[in-house]
Amino acid sequence: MPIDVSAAVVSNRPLSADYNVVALAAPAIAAAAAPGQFVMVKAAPGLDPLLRRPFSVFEVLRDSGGAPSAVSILSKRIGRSTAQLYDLRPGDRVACLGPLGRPFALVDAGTEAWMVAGGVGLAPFMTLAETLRARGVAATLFYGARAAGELFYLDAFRSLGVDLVLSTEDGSRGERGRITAPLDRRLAARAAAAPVMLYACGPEGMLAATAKVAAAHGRPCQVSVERIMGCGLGGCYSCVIPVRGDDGRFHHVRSCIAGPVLMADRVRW
Amino acid sequence: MPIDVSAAVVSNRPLSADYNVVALAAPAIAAAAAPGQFVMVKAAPGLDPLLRRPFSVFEVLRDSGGAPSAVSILSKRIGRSTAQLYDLRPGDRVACLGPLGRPFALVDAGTEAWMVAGGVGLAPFMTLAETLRARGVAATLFYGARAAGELFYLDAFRSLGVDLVLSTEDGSRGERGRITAPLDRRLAARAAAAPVMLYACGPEGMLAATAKVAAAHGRPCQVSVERIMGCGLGGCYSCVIPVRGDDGRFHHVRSCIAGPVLMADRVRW
Amino acid sequence: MDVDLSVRIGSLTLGNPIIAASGCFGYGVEYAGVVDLASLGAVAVKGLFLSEREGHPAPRIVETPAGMLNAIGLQGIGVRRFVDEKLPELRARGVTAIVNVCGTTLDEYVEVSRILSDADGVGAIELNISCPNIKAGGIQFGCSLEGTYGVVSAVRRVTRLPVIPKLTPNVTDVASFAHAAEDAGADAVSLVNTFLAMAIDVETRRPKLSNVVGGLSGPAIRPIAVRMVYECRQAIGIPIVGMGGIADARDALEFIIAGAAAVQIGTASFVDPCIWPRLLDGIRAYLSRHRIDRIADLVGTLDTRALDNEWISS
Amino acid sequence: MDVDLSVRIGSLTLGNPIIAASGCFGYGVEYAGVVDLASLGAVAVKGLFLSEREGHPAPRIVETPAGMLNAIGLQGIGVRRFVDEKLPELRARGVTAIVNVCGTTLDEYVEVSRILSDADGVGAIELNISCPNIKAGGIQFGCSLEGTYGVVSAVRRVTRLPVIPKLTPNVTDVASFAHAAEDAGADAVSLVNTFLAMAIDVETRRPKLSNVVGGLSGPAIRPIAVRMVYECRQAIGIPIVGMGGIADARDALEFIIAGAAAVQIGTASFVDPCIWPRLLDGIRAYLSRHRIDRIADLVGTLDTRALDNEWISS
Ligand SMILES: Cc1cc2nc3c(=O)[nH]c(=O)nc-3n(C[C@H](O)[C@H](O)[C@H](O)COP(=O)(O)OP(=O)(O)OC[C@H]3O[C@@H](n4cnc5c(N)ncnc54)[C@H](O)[C@@H]3O)c2cc1C
Ligand SMILES: Cc1cc2nc3c(=O)[nH]c(=O)nc-3n(C[C@H](O)[C@H](O)[C@H](O)COP(=O)(O)OP(=O)(O)OC[C@H]3O[C@@H](n4cnc5c(N)ncnc54)[C@H](O)[C@@H]3O)c2cc1C
Ligand SMILES: Cc1cc2nc3c(=O)[nH]c(=O)nc-3n(C[C@H](O)[C@H](O)[C@H](O)COP(=O)(O)O)c2cc1C
Ligand SMILES: Cc1cc2nc3c(=O)[nH]c(=O)nc-3n(C[C@H](O)[C@H](O)[C@H](O)COP(=O)(O)O)c2cc1C
Ligand code: FES
Ligand code: FES
Repeated sequence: MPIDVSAAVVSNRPLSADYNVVALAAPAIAAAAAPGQFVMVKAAPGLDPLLRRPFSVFEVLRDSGGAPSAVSILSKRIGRSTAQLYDLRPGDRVACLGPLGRPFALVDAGTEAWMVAGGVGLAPFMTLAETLRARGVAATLFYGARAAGELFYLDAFRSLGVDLVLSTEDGSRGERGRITAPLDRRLAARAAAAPVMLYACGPEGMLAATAKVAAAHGRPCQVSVERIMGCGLGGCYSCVIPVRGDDGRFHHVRSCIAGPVLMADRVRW
Repeated sequence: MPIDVSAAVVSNRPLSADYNVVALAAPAIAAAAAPGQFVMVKAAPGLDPLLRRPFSVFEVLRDSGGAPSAVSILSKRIGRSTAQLYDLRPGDRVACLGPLGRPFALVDAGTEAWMVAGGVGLAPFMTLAETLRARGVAATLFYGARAAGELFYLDAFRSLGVDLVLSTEDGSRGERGRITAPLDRRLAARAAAAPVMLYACGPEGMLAATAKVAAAHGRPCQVSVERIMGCGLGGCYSCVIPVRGDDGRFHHVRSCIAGPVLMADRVRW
Repeated sequence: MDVDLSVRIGSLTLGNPIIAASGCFGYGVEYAGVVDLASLGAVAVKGLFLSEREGHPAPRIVETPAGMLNAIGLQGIGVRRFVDEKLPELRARGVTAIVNVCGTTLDEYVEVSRILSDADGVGAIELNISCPNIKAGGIQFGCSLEGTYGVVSAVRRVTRLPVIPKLTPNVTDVASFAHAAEDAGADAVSLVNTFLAMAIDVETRRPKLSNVVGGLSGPAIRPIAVRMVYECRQAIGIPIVGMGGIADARDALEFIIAGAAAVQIGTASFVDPCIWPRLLDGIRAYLSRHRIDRIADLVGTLDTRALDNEWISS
Repeated sequence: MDVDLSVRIGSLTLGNPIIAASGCFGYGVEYAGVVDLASLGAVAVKGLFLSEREGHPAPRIVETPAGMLNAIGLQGIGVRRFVDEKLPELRARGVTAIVNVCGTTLDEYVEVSRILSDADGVGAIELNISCPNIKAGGIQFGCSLEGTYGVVSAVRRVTRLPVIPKLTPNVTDVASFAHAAEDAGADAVSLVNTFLAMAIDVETRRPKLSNVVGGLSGPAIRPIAVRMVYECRQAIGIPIVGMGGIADARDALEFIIAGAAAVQIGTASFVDPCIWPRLLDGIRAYLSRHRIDRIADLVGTLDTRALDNEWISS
C-alpha cells in the first residue's frame, strides 16, 4: 500500500556540483520499502514543475531505536525538479508517495549477486546490498561513471562487504571505459555452474548492453528501467516499455507497476 | 530610466503574520527613486506565479558612507507573490525593475502635508516623509488599519517629526472606525487660508472617500492608486483608470506611467 | 449544515460531482490501495475499443508549462476483457463506472456500447469522439457536426445507459457540437478533452513525443475549458460534465459556476492521487459558507451583469 | 562564427527574427528608455483602428497558470494620431515598425491600411483579424475563411507594404485559414493570437475580467501554438511569424524549427522587459553550436521520422 506524506527534509548533502542525497522523514514509507522500489516526489509545491518525479529509495534510515524513520534519495541534477531537490534545506517539505513498483527479486546465499550501476543508477543498490548481506549473499558492485569525482559511497558499499569493480569514462579511476567490459570478462572467467544473478540500473543504453552481456553468458539479469512517469500508480500509461509476454509477443507494460524491475531478456531494447 | 536588477535580499523582517519588510540590494534604483514611485518585483524565478508585482518603494537604505544601497518594500501577504516575499531569506535573489511611475508632487514649507494611509497604503509615505522633512514641510500622517497590531513604523514616522493620527476598525488603537473621519474633522477645523496638500494611499474605497473629503473642503489631494499591472512600463494597457482629461471627458489612462500618483479630483472612482 | 452533493445525469445519480477523468485513473482498480474508490462521484475508466491496443511507443508524455502533453494512443485491454476482468471488481467496490468508449468506425462505437449495455455494473457511457492521438476515428467524429450527431444517435439507439459524448476543444464553436449532441439524444456532454499540441527538442530537432503531436491537459488549459463550459451552458439544456486543469476545490467550483453539473479530474490526480477528499471537503465548506443547500443550485450561476465601472464609451 | 539572422518577409528584411508582439509593447516608444529598440528585428505596435478607442474597463488582465488573460478591448489612439505622434519617433530610432491594423468593418481595415501606406516609416501591416476581445470585427473575420480572404485581398489591393494577417487559434483548422490568407495575397501570416478564455471569482461568482471573456497568452499556450505553426508550415509557402508563450531562446527555436521564419514575444516581455539581448544571444549561440550559418536554414527543419522504437503494431 503506497502512502503519500508531506515529508520534512531531514538533511541534504551535496556530493558534487550535481549530485546530492536528501533524507526525508517518512517512517511508514521507510518501513515498507523493498530494494528496487521507488517514490514519487514533488520537491516544491506549485505548478512549475507540475508533475512528481520518480526516484529510487537510496537508503532506509533508522532512528536511535533502530526503527525506520526516513528514506534518502540520491539525485542527479538534470532539470527543474532535480535542481529543486539539490537546493532543499532541512525543514522544507516534500510530497513523497511510496513505496511503489516491483522490487528486485532476491537471491539466496547460494547465488552471487552482481550489481551493475551506471552513474546515478547506483541508487537502488544500497538497500539491495544491505538486504543481500542480511541473507548472506556475496555481492559485487560493478560501478561505472564519467569520472572519479562521480563515484560515490564506495566506503559504504565496502563496509557492507561488497566487492567493487570500478570504471570511469575518462579513466580517472578504475578501468577506462564502460563498466560492461569488466563485467563481460568476469562473467567469461566464471564457472558456468556457479550461479550469478545480475542486477542492473543506469541509462537505457547501458542496460541494453548489460542485457546483451548477460544473455551471451547465459546469466539471468534483472534491470531497473527509468521511463518518464506521470503517476507512478498505473493510472496514465505513460511509462510503458515493450516486454515479451507469455504469448511470445511484445506488449507495452507499465513500468511503474509491472516494473521498474524487469527481467532483461524479456525487454525489447 | 528604470533599471532591472537581480537584487540580493539584504534582510527580511516579519512585522506580523502577514506583513513583512524586505530589503533588496539595488543601489541604482535606491539612488533614483522618488517618493511615490514603485518597483516591479518577481520574488522567485519560474512560471508560478508568472508576472511581476508592483510595490511602492518603502525605504531607501544607505550604506555607512551615506550612499543609497538598497530599497525596502513593505508587503502584505494576500496571494502567491506576497507569500513568496514573506518567505524570502537573505541572499535570495529577486528581480526588481524600477523606479517606475510618476512620483508625488512635493510641496514647499509654506504648505502642510497630510498623508492619509490605509493599511499597507503606508508604504509610499516613509520616503515622502523623509523628503518633506528635508524641505522643512510640516507633515501629519493619518493612518488607519484593522487593528492595533497592524499599525507599523509609528516610531519611525515620529522620529521624522511627523504628527500621527491613528484609527483602527476595531478601536484597539486610536479612534475606532475609518481614518477619513478624523481627517474630515481636522480639515473642517483648519483655516481655509492655511494651505494643505493631501496625499493618500490605500484601498480604492478609502481613496474615493478621501477624495470626497478633500473635495468637500476644497483641498488638493494626490492619490496613489493600485491597479493590477502587467508590465509597469506602459506596454500592456492593463492598469488603466478613468481620468478626466483637459477636454473635460474621461479617458482610460495607464496608471503605471501617468500614475500611480494622480490628482484625486480628476479620477472617476 | 448538511449539503446535498448529488448530481443527476439522465437516469444516473452520482453521490457527488467529483469524477476521476478517463485515461488518468487506469481502470480504477489500480487505485484501490490508495483511494477510497466508492467516495468518488464516479470513475471514468480509460478509453476502450473493441479489441486490445498497444498504443504509441514511448515517450508518451512530456511536461509543459503548467500542463502536460500525452500521446498514449489509447492503449487498452478491449471492452470484453474490461467487462470480464475489471468491471466485477469495480462493482464489488461500489464504484459508479463511467466507461469511455472509443471507435475507429461508427460500428465500433455501437458495438462497444452494446457490449457495455449488456454488462452488469456500467453507470454510463462516455463517448470519446475527441481523442487527438489516434489516426482513425475519435476526433474525426468530434470535429464534424454530422459525425457527432451520427455517433451519438447511433449509440443512443442501442443503449438505455446514459450517453455522454465527450467533446473536443479543438473546434471553432464548441457550443454547436454540444447542441448537435443534445439533438442526437445525449443525456449530458463532457468537455474538454485535450488540446492538440506539440513540443520539440531543439537540440535534436525532433518531436518530444513519439507520435509527434499529443494532447495538452492540466492547469494551463483551465481558462479555455471554463469558457467552453460557459458557452455550452448557454446553448444546451442537458447537464455538462466539465474538466480541464482542475487542481483544487476552487477550480472545481469555477466550472460548476460556469455551468458544469459535475467535474472530472485528470492531470491533477497524477500530482496528487489523494486529492479526492480535499476536493469534496472544499466544496462542502464553500456551500456551507455561502448557505447553499444543494450543489445543483450553484450550477451555472455566474453573474455577468456589467461591472459597476463599465461606463466609458468605446 | 558569424551567423546571419536576417529574415525576409515580402519586400521587408528584418535584421533578426525577434519581434515585440502587438499589444504587449505599447507603441514601442514607451520602451525607449529600457530597450535598445533598433536591436529588435521589429516592433509590432498595439492594434489601431481609424479612431481612438477607450477599450474595456478594468480589470483587464488576470493571471492564470503559466499564463494570463487579457481583455484590453483594443484601447488606442487611432491611426492618424499614431502616424503623427509615434511613427516619427520610431523612424528616428531606427525601428522597423509592424503596424497591427484593426477594423470593425472591411472598409475600416482598408482605410487604416491606406493611411499607413501613405505614411513614412511603416515596415509592414499586421492585420488583426483575431482579437477575441471586441464585439464587432476582428475575430469575426478571422473565424471565417471568406472573411479572412476578403479582408486580406481588399487590403492587398490598396498597399505595397507587406501584409501579414494575424490568425486566431480559436478555429478547428488553422492551416485552412493560412491557406486562405496566402491565396488572398498575404506576404506572411502571423499566429497565434490569444485563446478565448475566462476566469471566475468563485466567492463573488462574477467573472474576473470586466469583459467576462478574454484572451489567454503566455507559456501555457506554447505547445498548442507550436503545433499550429507546424500545421501551417505544411500548408503554405509564405513565411510564418510564430508566437505564443515564447520566454527564452529555446522556445523561440522551437517555433523556428516548427516552421516560423520569425517570432514575436508578448507576455514574456512583461515578465522580463530586457529579454531581447538574451534571446538573440541564445539563438546565436545555438546556431554556432550546431554549425548553422543562417537562421533561414533552420526554419521548418523538424525531423519527424518515426522514432527508432516505433515498432509495436496497434
Ligand atoms: C523508477 C525510476 C527511478 C529513478 N531513480 C532515480 C534516482 O534514484 N536518482 C535520480 O537522480 N534519478 C532517478 N530517476 C530519474 C529521475 O526521475 C529524473 O532524473 C527526473 O525525473 C528528472 O526531473 P527534472 O525535473 O530534474 O528534469 P526534467 O526537467 O523533467 O528533464 C530534464 C531532461 O531529462 C529528460 N528526462 C527526464 N526524466 C527522464 C527519465 N526518467 N529518463 C530519461 N530522460 C529523462 C527530460 O526529457 C529532459 O530532457 C528515476 C527514474 C525512474 C523512472
Ligand atoms: C503602484 C502599486 C504599488 C503597490 N504597492 C504595494 C506595497 O507597497 N505593498 C503591498 O503589499 N502591496 C502593494 N501593491 C499591491 C500589490 O501589488 C499586490 O498586493 C500584489 O500584486 C499581490 O500579489 P500576489 O501574487 O500576492 O496576489 P495575487 O495572487 O496576484 O492576488 C490575490 C488577490 O488579490 C487581488 N489583487 C492582486 N493585486 C491587486 C491590486 N493591485 N489591487 C487589488 N486587488 C489585487 C487579486 O485579484 C486576487 O484576488 C501595490 C500595487 C500597485 C499597483
Ligand atoms: C495521460 C492521459 C490520458 C488520457 N486518456 C483519455 C482517454 O482514454 N479517453 C478520454 O476521453 N480522455 C482521455 N484523456 C483526457 C482527460 O480525460 C481529460 O479530458 C483531460 O486530460 C483534461 O483534464 P485535466 O486537465 O484534468 O487532465 C487523457 C488525458 C491524459 C492526461
Ligand atoms: C495585454 C495584451 C494585449 C494584446 N493586444 C493585441 C493587439 O492589440 N493586437 C494583436 O494582434 N494582438 C494582441 N495581443 C496578442 C499578442 O500579440 C500575442 O499574439 C499573444 O499574446 C501570444 O503571444 P505571447 O504568449 O508571447 O503573449 C495582446 C496580448 C496581450 C497579452
Ligand atoms: S507512470 Fe502512470 S502508468 Fe506508469
Ligand atoms: S501595467 Fe502595463 S500599461 Fe500599465
